[in-house]
Amino acid sequence: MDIDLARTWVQAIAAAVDQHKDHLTQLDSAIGDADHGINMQRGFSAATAALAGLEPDTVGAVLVKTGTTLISTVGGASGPLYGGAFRAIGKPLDAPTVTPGQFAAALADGLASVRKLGAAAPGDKTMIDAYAPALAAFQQQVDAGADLAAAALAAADAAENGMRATTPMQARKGRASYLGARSIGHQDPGATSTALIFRALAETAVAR
Amino acid sequence: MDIDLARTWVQAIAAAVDQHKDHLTQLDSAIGDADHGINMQRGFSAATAALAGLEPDTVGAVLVKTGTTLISTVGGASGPLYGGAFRAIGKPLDAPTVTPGQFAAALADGLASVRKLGAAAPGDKTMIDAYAPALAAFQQQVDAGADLAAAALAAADAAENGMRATTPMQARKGRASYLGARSIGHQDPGATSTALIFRALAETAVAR
Amino acid sequence: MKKLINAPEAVLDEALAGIAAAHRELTVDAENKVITRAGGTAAGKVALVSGGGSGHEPLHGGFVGLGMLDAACPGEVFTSPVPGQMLNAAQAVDTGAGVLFIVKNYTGDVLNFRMAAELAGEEGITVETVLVDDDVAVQDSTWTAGRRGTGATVFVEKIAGALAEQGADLATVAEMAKRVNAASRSFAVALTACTTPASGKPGFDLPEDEMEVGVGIHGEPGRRREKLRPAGEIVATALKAILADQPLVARDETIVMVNGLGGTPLIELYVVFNEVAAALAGKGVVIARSLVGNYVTSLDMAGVSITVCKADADMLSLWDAPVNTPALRWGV
Amino acid sequence: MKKLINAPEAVLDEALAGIAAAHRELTVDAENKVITRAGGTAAGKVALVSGGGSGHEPLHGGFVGLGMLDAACPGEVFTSPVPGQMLNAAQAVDTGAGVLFIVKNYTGDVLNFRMAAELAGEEGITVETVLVDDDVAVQDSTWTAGRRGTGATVFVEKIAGALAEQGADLATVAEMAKRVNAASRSFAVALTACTTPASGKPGFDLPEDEMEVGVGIHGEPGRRREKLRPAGEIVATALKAILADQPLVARDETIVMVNGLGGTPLIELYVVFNEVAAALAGKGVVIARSLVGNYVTSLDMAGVSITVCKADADMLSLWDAPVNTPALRWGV
Ligand SMILES: Nc1ncnc2c1ncn2[C@@H]1O[C@H](COP(=O)(O)OP(=O)(O)O)[C@@H](O)[C@H]1O
Ligand SMILES: Nc1ncnc2c1ncn2[C@@H]1O[C@H](COP(=O)(O)OP(=O)(O)O)[C@@H](O)[C@H]1O
Ligand SMILES: [Mg+2]
Ligand SMILES: [Mg+2]
Ligand SMILES: [Mg+2]
Ligand SMILES: [Mg+2]
Repeated sequence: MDIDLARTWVQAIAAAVDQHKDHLTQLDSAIGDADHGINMQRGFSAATAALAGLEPDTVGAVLVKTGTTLISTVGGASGPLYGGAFRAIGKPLDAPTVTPGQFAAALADGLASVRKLGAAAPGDKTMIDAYAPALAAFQQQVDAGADLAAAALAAADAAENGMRATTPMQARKGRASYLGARSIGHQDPGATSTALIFRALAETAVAR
Repeated sequence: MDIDLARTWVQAIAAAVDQHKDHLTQLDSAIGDADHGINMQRGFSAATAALAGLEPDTVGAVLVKTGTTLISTVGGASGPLYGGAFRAIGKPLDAPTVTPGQFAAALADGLASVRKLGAAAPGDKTMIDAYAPALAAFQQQVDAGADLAAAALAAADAAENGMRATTPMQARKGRASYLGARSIGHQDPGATSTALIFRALAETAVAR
Repeated sequence: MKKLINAPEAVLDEALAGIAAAHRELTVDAENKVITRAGGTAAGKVALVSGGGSGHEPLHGGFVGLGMLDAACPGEVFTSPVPGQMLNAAQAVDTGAGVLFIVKNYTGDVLNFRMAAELAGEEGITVETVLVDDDVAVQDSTWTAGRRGTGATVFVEKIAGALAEQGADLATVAEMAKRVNAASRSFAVALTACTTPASGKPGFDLPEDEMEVGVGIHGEPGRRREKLRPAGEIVATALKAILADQPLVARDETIVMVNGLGGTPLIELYVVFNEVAAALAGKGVVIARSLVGNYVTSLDMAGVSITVCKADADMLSLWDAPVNTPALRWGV
Repeated sequence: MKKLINAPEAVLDEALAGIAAAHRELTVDAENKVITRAGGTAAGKVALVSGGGSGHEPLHGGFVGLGMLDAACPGEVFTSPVPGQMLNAAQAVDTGAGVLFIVKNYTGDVLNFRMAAELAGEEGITVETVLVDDDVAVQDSTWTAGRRGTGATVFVEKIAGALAEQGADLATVAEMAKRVNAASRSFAVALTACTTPASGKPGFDLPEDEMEVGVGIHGEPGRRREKLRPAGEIVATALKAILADQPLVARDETIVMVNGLGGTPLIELYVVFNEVAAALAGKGVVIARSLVGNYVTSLDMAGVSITVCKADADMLSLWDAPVNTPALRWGV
């Protein structure tokens, strides 16, 4: 992972969010307040704009800037959660290039940030249910000696599986929890955007 | 026309209004404010209730009481117009029995009351467009020597023709006038209730 | 039909009971359906009475109180109250100084209030009547019953009410009420029809991309149907009609009301007000005072009415005078 | 979607411009999206800051003014504002006496206000936070994010705001805010879904004869769907849930709000209030103060929320203290 790849990743997330905005909103409409698509779009378009004006020295600088921008533009639950995650991912990556192993550790810091802030656990029907399996798959590939692209592909697949697995869950955190048993049968919007983020990483890395 | 027939007439109007309430409301919904059915029902059910407690000495007493009750219960445009009309019809009929000729003159007083109060003319798409031809037909029959039943039958037919003739008219008075040319193509609710009133008269007289 | 009611025929009585329970500063005569100030009308004060069909809340009951109305008589939904009710209201509040009837120009209201004025006269009550007819969507011609009375009612009641509170006599109060009406113009559009409890069905069907332009406040269709347009264009249409009838030039002072018809979120009313403010500012016209909110509604209709009053110094100072009613309150 | 707007993405900015144009007693920082009192906060006064997603108007901007909030930060529609915005608000109104953040209990609001409190602390501003969580439709269990904050926000802002105006210190104001929240319970039903400008579609489909029971204020479905019932039965359901959680006995004094969700005519709210008043009177519970109207809305949603606060003498006297905001005004 290097500075340019990090930037391209964020741009790819922004493009994916643009494309899937209505889907995210529709999912959030079923068990939330119908704003997840526009929240993500507002945040990531602001992030790419912020990055355009930045001459970063490190991978971390790109990702911290992304996180800070998300925090200051998204609002809602996803703003602090994703913003905090990107800041946590970026913080240890203070070099122009980082290894897949370093990146895996950073991704783990990101998940820790989400869990700390949101106090949610796997199975609560949140973004964590996509993030946690994605991280595990990424780590496993890296441990097995895979490169970034291979690890990211495995992570994206795992995130999408995790995302789909949220459908039968009953939400315990966030807005969907207010629906009680009626949250069952709907895919979580945040888990869906997390899957987009890992898919964007995989596509960016593979294209390289 | 005698006291009992007058009372039966008012009861027959109340029954007709009950039956056609939704139709009147629907007509008023298209070019007005969707209350003509309930207005008429409120008024005539109050009138029959008021008559139930009355021991009238004259035909006029029945009809004046009906008019007064309409004025004090209907509201809207139709309340004062019909109320004033029934009071005007009743006023000259201060006998227990009146001739068809006396009744025709009284009906003319009723129309005059409507015209004076509402300042509408034939062709303005109001109750007058049913009332005026009904009165003319009634008068003509009476002039030709017909009895009440025959005159009332002719009046009811004429009222219904007049009612139907309001459809192509553009309203110039009342609420429908606000629609301008868009009032064209709809039958006037007040002309429709006037036709019910004359039909009730005919049926009451024929049943006798 | 979806309504938070028990039965269509009980709505008015129960709403009146709710008003009585919610507002101790008001007295509700449930039998006669008359709302008055709990404290009564001050000795010697000219009394203001208004009324009309229900379904326009807070109009009229919400404007009873210090500095505005002395009594309101609500009719059935969209139906003028009856003369006896108006007479009751006049009798309840007349102090001998006379009563001003504030009547929106609809055939039903006009006829019933005219009868009530006659009855009141027979009872020795001096009555003056002001007809409110501010809606420029309807031309005043032999082809109509004249312009409808809509939003300007609030302006007339507020300003004439303040003058009455200051001790002006009936003729003076009535004249001011007429001046306010003459200086006011309104125009409204609807995005949806409304549903009366008794009919249970929307008054008209409106496709998802269309609006009714030039509607009144009784759920009737408007003057024409058009494609839904952005707020800025809707405001331009409304102001064009208003200004064609009442030209305004730079430095003219106005009172402006952007009024929701019942089903429009307040955030949209602010968007509309922003457009009105920008458009009038572009002509140098001053919005000296304003109201944004639901004041003269049409049940659950989504839509907006815009009322502009070209206000002189007297009107502005009377506007600022204390008012203490459920729906309008300041300076007290 | 039918809305009186220009473009979905422009709604918030334009509504803020409209608020600025309509209310000279407020100052709107358009860039930072912060609404404050035009006169600023009095020296030494504890400042109250609230905020949350837009679409709930008049909440929160309509409650900025003497005796209530010092600043409001509106987020995008149904989206919490961002920490920077809250920090801006705190900086704009802190007099050194500290700032109370009044936060409705939603994950987004909680997280963003928590970050803002940290940022404010770094800037040397003392911040206390009160979480409003009054909605008894949601149980506070490990299965939820806790109860939602809804109508009680108005009670907390009014009563704590009055105390701050009297010169109480931050700890005292915060404690009173928490007491008011602890004494308040709400329950809401929806007859229709609402439509956000950005999504353009109703949040859910509801058959003509059904209602959503136990909804919040963000257009989400409720706890369950039921056949539409008469107002009296709906009120019984709501009060049962409220009283199960906060028992009330004869002679208890309460402040009651019957709040429209945006698309409900005021006449229906009075019908509902009448039922609430009758039901509480049946238990001997006293409605000492009340509000009936649109205070905490959910865009164009038709429906009602009922909030009951078991009020002590302090709360009642603070309730009566002067308040001068666009949406709540008395005693001034
Ligand atoms: N406590 C939490 N921990 C982790 N993720 C959460 C939490 N609460 C909510 N989320 C995620 O946030 C998503 C909703 O984001 P968004 O719609 O942007 O915010 P909001 O719920 O404030 O409208 C949910 O689908 C869920 O995945
Ligand atoms: N000026 C008038 N003269 C005669 N009839 C009128 C006049 N204005 C209205 N009407 C009649 O009244 C009818 C409407 O009555 P109704 O719906 O009960 O009253 P409102 O129009 O006040 O709601 C119209 O259909 C019309 O026939
Ligand atoms: Mg959401
Ligand atoms: Mg009608
Ligand atoms: Mg009517
Ligand atoms: Mg949200």
